[in-house]
Amino acid sequence: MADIATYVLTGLGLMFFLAGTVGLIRFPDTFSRLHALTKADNLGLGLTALGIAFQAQSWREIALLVLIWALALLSAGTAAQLVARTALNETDPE
Amino acid sequence: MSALDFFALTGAALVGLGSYGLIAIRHLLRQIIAFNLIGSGLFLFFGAVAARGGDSDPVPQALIITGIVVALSASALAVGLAVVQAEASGHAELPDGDDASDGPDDAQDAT
Amino acid sequence: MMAAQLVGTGGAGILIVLAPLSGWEILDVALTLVMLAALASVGFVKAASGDGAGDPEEEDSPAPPLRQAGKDIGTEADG
Amino acid sequence: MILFDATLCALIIAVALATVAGRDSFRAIVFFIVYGLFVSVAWVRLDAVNVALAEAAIGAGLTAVLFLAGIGRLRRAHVQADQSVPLHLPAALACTGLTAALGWAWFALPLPDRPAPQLAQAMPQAGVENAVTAVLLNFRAWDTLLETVVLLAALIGVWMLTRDGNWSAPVGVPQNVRPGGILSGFGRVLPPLGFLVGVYLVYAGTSRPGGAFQGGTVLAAVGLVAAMAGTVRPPRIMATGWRVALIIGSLAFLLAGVAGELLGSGFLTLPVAIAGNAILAIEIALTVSIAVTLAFLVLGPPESDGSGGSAS
Repeated sequence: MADIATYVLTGLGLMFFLAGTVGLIRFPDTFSRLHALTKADNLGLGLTALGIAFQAQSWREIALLVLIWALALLSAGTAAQLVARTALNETDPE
Repeated sequence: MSALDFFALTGAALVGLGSYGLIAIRHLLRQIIAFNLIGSGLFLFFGAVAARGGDSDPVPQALIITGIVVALSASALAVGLAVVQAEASGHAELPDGDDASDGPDDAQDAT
Repeated sequence: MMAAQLVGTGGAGILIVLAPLSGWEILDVALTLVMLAALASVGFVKAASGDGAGDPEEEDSPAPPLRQAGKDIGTEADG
Repeated sequence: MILFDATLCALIIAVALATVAGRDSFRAIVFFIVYGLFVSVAWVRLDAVNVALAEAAIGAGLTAVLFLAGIGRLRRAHVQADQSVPLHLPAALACTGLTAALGWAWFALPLPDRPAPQLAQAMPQAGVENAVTAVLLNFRAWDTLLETVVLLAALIGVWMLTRDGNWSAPVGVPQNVRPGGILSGFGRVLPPLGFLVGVYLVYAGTSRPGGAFQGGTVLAAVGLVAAMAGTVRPPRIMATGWRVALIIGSLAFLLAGVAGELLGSGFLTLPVAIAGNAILAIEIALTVSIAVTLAFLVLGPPESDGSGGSAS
């Protein structure tokens, strides 16, 4: 049961990773690429972490997985905002 | 080919690539980056040698960690020197050191 | 510039998937990677700003009231 | 897994190629960060998690931020942008030869009988379970002691580059941050979390991968985020407290070394009875020193407002 959950969730997570990375390469401008990367990749990371958490031996590993995802979300949200602002400054000089 | 062969050959390739960058690139900051490539290529080669013969050996690992930290401190000093050079000359490049040997070329350029 | 983010999430993803296969202690590596990717993205944004140390949010207002940030710490002895 | 390793190696070489051949230094740094990530995964595959931690923290993290700060400082000095790199054929040939020679050396080297049995025999006397920490802080303590001195020497070298007028300014370039903005908020939220991660890595270093270098690097990163986001203002070079923090690691090491001499086991050789506690104490002091030194190294020499580059 746990193994099936791991396979399904990890597979789903990897698909989101793939989609996010394809978006990063294929989308035309910074803003849509940011959107692909920030949302899809972090959803992928969360699903992957959730899937792997089913295999964890102890609470320590689960806590680490949660912390990794939380840190990734925090920094991705901040970085997306700042990168978008930088791109805005570059495309639209006052 | 075992996995270790891959890593050792990658290390060798990195040393070559880094050396090429160090020679061919004039921009000082990028020369320092190339220098870091040489360093980590050597570490990778060394690590592959250390992983040969079964269990991973902690002594080379400790040496590599030491090496990584020293490489960072050397890079920091190099970046500092590069910035000072760039502030003084307006270019992030070293002037041609061997003006004597390049003399004829320079003369041709001037005429 | 988005590479820093991709490295953080993508690298952490690779290591998390590897964790059950090659040992759980590599979760520590993933954690470190995410931490440092956060730092790197701040570094990127700073390097891309006008004077190399700015905040992209300040640069759209014409005369931004720059502050030199925060409180003093560790300034017991001055030169 | 061999397919994974082969793909990883191909990616490492491709990214390194892009780092060398990229259009400008900004792109080169982007690829250098990705490169650090892949090399870090390679260390995991080589079963060297301690090194993977150091590479992830230093190779992909601090070194890249150092270069980014370098770009920022070049921009402050109004240095002209760099051009793309023309192909340099003789150098390419010579470096291919170098790679070929190293590859030949790999296949020509005799297989060593590793790991040497002495280490496994000595491990019960080390005082810690992580063999790499034992080597760094006990068996080969000379290396690590001298390494802390190298770090200090590099920092002194960086500080020597300070212009006279800037000597009493805070270290690094002045950072501008919009009060109440995203960046300044990030600078308040991340440091407490990162501090926990750093302390955890140091604590974990006695029994599993981690240790003073990795934890110290994470703490340095926390300090750098706080400084760049304007949460704290970097100290001045003259600040006494920070100078103590710089040397406390080497000092603790030396004290432990002298204590070993007095207790009869020889200079820098920790007696078995106190090895565990002594290593923990050294490790804490070392972490403080490494964190402060690395953060100062990346911040660079003090530069004050307005005088960046105009003094010459």
